[in-house]
Amino acid sequence: MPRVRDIEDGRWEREFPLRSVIRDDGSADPADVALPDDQAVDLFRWMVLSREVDERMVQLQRQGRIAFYIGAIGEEATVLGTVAGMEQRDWLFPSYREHAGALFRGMPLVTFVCDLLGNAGDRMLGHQMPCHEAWAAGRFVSISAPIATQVPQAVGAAWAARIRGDDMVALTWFGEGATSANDFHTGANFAGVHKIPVLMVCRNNGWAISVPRELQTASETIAQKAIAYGIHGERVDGNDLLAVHAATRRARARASAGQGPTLLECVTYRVEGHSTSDDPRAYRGAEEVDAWKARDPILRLGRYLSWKKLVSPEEVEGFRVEARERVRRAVEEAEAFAAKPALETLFEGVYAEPLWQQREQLEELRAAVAADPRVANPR
Amino acid sequence: MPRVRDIEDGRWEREFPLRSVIRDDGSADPADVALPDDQAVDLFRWMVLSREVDERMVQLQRQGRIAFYIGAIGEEATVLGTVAGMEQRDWLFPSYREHAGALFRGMPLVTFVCDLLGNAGDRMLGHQMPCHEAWAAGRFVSISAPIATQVPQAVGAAWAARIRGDDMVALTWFGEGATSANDFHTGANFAGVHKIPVLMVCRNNGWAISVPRELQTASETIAQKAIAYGIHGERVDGNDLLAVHAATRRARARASAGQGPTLLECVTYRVEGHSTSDDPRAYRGAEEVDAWKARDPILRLGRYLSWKKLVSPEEVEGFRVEARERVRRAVEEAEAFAAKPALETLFEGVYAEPLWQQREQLEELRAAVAADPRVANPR
Amino acid sequence: MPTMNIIQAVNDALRLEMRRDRDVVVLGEDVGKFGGVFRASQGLQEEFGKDRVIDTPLAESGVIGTAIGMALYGLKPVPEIQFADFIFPAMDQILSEVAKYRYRSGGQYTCPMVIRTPYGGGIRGGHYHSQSPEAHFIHTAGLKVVVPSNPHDAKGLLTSAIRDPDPVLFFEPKRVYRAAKGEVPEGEVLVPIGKAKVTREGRHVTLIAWGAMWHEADQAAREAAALGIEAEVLDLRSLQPLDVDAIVASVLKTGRAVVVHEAPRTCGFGAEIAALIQERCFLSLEAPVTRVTGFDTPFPYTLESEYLPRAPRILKAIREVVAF
Amino acid sequence: MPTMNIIQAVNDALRLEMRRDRDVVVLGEDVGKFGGVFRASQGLQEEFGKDRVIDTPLAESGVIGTAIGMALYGLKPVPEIQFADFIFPAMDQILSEVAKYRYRSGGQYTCPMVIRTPYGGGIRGGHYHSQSPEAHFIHTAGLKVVVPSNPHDAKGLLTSAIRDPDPVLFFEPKRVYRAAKGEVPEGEVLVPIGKAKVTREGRHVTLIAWGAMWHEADQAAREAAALGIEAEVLDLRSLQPLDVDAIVASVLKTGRAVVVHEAPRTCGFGAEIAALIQERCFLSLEAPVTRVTGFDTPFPYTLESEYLPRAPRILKAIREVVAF
Ligand SMILES: Cc1ncc(C[n+]2csc(CCOP(=O)(O)OP(=O)(O)O)c2C)c(N)n1
Ligand SMILES: Cc1ncc(C[n+]2csc(CCOP(=O)(O)OP(=O)(O)O)c2C)c(N)n1
Ligand SMILES: [Mg+2]
Ligand SMILES: [Mg+2]
Repeated sequence: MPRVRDIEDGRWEREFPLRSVIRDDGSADPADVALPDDQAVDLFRWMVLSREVDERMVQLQRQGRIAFYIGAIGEEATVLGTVAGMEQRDWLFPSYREHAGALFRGMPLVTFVCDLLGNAGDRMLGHQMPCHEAWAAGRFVSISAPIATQVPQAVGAAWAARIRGDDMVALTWFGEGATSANDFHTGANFAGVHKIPVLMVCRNNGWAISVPRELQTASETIAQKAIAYGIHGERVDGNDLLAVHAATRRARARASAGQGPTLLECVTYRVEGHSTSDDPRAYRGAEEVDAWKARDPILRLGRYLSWKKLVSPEEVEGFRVEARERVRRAVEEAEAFAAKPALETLFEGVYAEPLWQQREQLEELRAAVAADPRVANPR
Repeated sequence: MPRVRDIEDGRWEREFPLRSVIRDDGSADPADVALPDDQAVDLFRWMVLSREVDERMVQLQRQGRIAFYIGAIGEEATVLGTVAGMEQRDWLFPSYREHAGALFRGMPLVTFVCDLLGNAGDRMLGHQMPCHEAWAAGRFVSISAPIATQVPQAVGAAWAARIRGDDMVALTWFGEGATSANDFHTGANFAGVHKIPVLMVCRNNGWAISVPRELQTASETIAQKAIAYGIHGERVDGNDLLAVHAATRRARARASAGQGPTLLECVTYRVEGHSTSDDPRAYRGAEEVDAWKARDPILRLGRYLSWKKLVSPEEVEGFRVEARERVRRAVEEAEAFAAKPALETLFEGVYAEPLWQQREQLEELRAAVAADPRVANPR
Repeated sequence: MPTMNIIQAVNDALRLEMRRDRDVVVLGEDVGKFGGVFRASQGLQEEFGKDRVIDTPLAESGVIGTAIGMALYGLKPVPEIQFADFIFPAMDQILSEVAKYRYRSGGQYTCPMVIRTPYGGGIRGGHYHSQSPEAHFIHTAGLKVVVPSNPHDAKGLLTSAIRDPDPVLFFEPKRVYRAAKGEVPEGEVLVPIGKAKVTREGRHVTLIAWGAMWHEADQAAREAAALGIEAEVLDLRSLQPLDVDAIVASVLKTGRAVVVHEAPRTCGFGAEIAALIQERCFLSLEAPVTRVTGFDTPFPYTLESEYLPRAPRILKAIREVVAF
Repeated sequence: MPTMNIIQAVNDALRLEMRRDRDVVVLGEDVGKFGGVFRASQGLQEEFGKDRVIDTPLAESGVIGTAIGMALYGLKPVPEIQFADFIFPAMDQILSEVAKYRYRSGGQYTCPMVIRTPYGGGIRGGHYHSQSPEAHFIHTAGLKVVVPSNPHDAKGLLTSAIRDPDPVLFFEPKRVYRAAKGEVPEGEVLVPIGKAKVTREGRHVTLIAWGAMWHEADQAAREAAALGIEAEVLDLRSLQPLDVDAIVASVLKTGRAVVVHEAPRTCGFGAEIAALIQERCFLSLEAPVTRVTGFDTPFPYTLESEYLPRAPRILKAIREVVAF
């Protein structure tokens, strides 16, 4: 795994060792394995689905059927290992790659695709760009673009739960780039002072668009940033689902027991471009990417499952086919909705009830559309 | 010295030991002493002056002759030890208690008092509230009220100097409360990534208005926050001028040699209220204050000077009398200026040249004053 | 009926709402043990405990950021920003998050809260303790903006704001925090958000003001009366939603309007009001809508009397508008 | 003369100014090796090195905060904010610091810089990649605000901005980043800040626009011409300082004005322009100044064509104003 330039001879890497469970050959020390076999298989299927979704959506974007996509290829173990390690009642504060978390929490795939299309079936009423979904029924909080804003929000939600006496631990995901942002700092600091039951998961995927991790921070690990806030920090192999899941369980238990927040660094890699708008060849070489592709988290868990004889290669292929079919059907169903939500949705949800401006402006817009249909058509 | 609640059995206090030089009885290990005797005496006189200024200005405020004052009583060793440890060409980015730094860098005392009065002699043209001075001739940068904004600015100035090839190390002061602010975080992080020659001095004086240090951050020391940024951190007894000065010299040398920034925590205490607007009895007890008064930095250096037989009690008294007289004269001279700067100064310095708005509005104001003199008089 | 000043009225409203609704929590810098630097939350931590009256670390973005999470979860946070001038570190959380949660989630999430903050000049605070940043928030769809001018409205509007389903910026006029005294009923007081108040009737010109400047407008109106000019005075109270009907009704009657605010003129809320009036009362206007405002400079220190749009400048504008 | 699009023109201006003045440095997220997500700084790091074209960590407050320090020391920083929507984390550094340094230090310190940022909608970016936050900065004394609509002005205004003694917010219309092409002289091009351009003469109504919306106004003017309405079109180019004389001269001639902008209507810059026009052209106005703007909602995703004040809506307003 590429190392960052050390500032103190790897001291902090030793203090925050990179924990993993699955060895390269797929074997694991049974003492390290806490995840029941059926769950391991289940999460493998989720990872396969996540990958299928991401790949297909990028295709749709290339075909001009959706405008934008940002996914988690290569980071599936980090996303699914963490979400699966939490309780259903726990709230999730995503950044923008954790769509698998929304699906895991019950967002229908077709609803997700409608969001990407921003069409009449979009739960977000076409208000947000693709990949900024919310799914309240699954306590998957609304995705925002401004980096790291969700971190203090997760702290606040967990705080509220504690005030109410609820055993709820909030989880928030963010990238290593986000640790440079203001809100990572305040979130972690507030959580530390008040021992808030929150799990701060850093997907350290090596890059923030074109900015490599060593231009993001001089700290040798992300986990050591916990020291600044008097909170617990840990570093885990983010491509090892068993390791991520175990670390999440530990952190959740700590939080729930009143021992405060954890900063969990999951070391992983953004295998693709930042998003469909990006071309990573402009700033990084193929060797690095290839090295990481060999460490693919799905292959990794797959090797474990076959080492444990839990799935056969045919079954794996079956999962893939099944996932592909689910995605195909979801796209088909989603594309059957009208391309646009109704005109009045433009003004819905600004306030609980529209103010006079919104009402007047809707009338103004209706009149404009009536006068000239080009108002509703992009050039 | 009151300890904060430890989170890991004092581990970080041991990693970042509180360095001091002057023992309680005034003695010091000669091996620890780097400051020449004449400079020690000189800095003692500066500390006495600083104290006299602060005490007198608080009096003036109570008498209604100035509207507001915020000083550094009890924190003189931190302010003067650091500024004296820098080179004259180094830039200073103050918070709002380091007036002694401005004076040390050559701001005339009368100019300082004019600033407090906001009168016709005010170098800031009456634009800023008291204690927000700037003194460019001494590279003492303009004081701002919003907390911690100066931190990334100091980093930027030091960066600029390095780009130009100048051996300039920027120093910035801030309180421990400021370490919670966004700009502390970004400043330290940028400095770390780019190894900027900057010295970040935290005056950890235990309180941020009414908020005690343990409600500010759960980190056991402030110095350990350096770990989050991969930079050097150090902790020093902020009431021990020799210790502060030595730490500053070390940090400056590191920075100047390209070894990057230092976060220097000076452990001290805000003996008085936050400012003349504050009444600390509402939130803290007298015992704590008394304990710290016994650790007064001026007494401390005084004991050292007398242990070393550098000054007699009479000389100390002489310094005080002399300082008092300087302050008295400065106030007298300052109060001789007209109470208000000219009307047009209201519009000066918004832009390099006034835009049409400022010109029109000045005319509008002149007309209004002409029409009704009450325009220029508060009720 | 007890007599209160604005701080007492705010304190009273907070206390009553906290008693009424366990979900109401107060957070901010120095608000707990100390009771706030202006003492608006005095005694609340004693009564409601540290869980509900929270001293936070020094970071406005954290105050608002955590308040959002609390609100999402179902609490009703009332964060305090110590001075309105210090709201800018929280700007991203307010403009990008608080204002947009309901919209961007298609109504699935919402984070109603009341951001209380003292604003305005006249206390010798210089430009970091005197600003009036309301225009930034009025320009941001999704936020409501409320400014009381007196203790009764402070209590009634704050109570309404706490019960409002939308996020509210609640600007408190610190210049008259203690000076504006008045009778305030004990127990529940509700003043609806979105309704201006005609505090003085007149037929020659409409004065539009809010907060501390309402007092100046009122003073100017009294002085104008002595000159035979009958000014109608509107205390807007709520800037967003704006009571445009009240403004239009008055201007249709008087044909003239003077808007007063402390913030710099350019792109201040006075511009919006002027734009609205000329859009809606065009044929009834007898003179341009005139703005008496802070100047286009940072808020000064020494010359703040000159800077503030006080009664003498308002009176001058009234006379010019009437003579137009 | 070479033909360029706006990105190329910006790149050209940066390159020439960096060659001319060693103190000019560029910093921001992704601006270095990658050359910026819109590629406006492409090739600059190769030519000028990592010391002068700096990839920063992900923190806008740090980008602006360190740029301030550089400017204080004497460099001329040109920080980039990747999208104008992400300027809010830097709001405190911009409004409290950049805007006030000269004033608060009595002219001892100043931090001129050019904050470049792509703004505006029409690229399917939703509300975090489409906003037009200019009003916040126009409302803040101490800042200049410039918005080019075409490659020539982009080069000429950016060059002027870099040489300006005051801090400048330089908003680039990303919707026409590549679509707006035109001839741009090689070598130095200077367009003065503070001067609007009459891009089309007319006598029935004045259209006031800037940036991407200038193209819509121009289109509407062409369509109006076909209906016999002669619209005069002003490309403001500089919003602060505003060329109020050019606006007044045109409106005194036409008696009618339509202002177009993408930002939400309430408290947008259109309000200020309307207020100024009615203050200065009161007796010449034949109809209310009319605003065709974004609506008072967050910027939407799917219905952005409906939201944006494009030519058809402008044309409708022109017809209504002329028929008033
Ligand atoms: C405040 C803000 N600034 C800039 C951006 C543009 N931006 C989007 S993602 C990104 C990089 C994020 O990197 P990281 O946090 O490591 O997350 P990753 O994309 O690698 O998952 C940037 C700069 C933004 N969304 N918000
Ligand atoms: C952004 C911001 N928020 C709040 C304040 C109000 N305020 C002024 S000083 C202060 C406490 C600062 O404490 P600390 O950083 O420890 O410095 P000290 O006063 O102890 O030297 C606060 C909250 C401010 N000036 N700026
Ligand atoms: Mg990353
Ligand atoms: Mg302190």
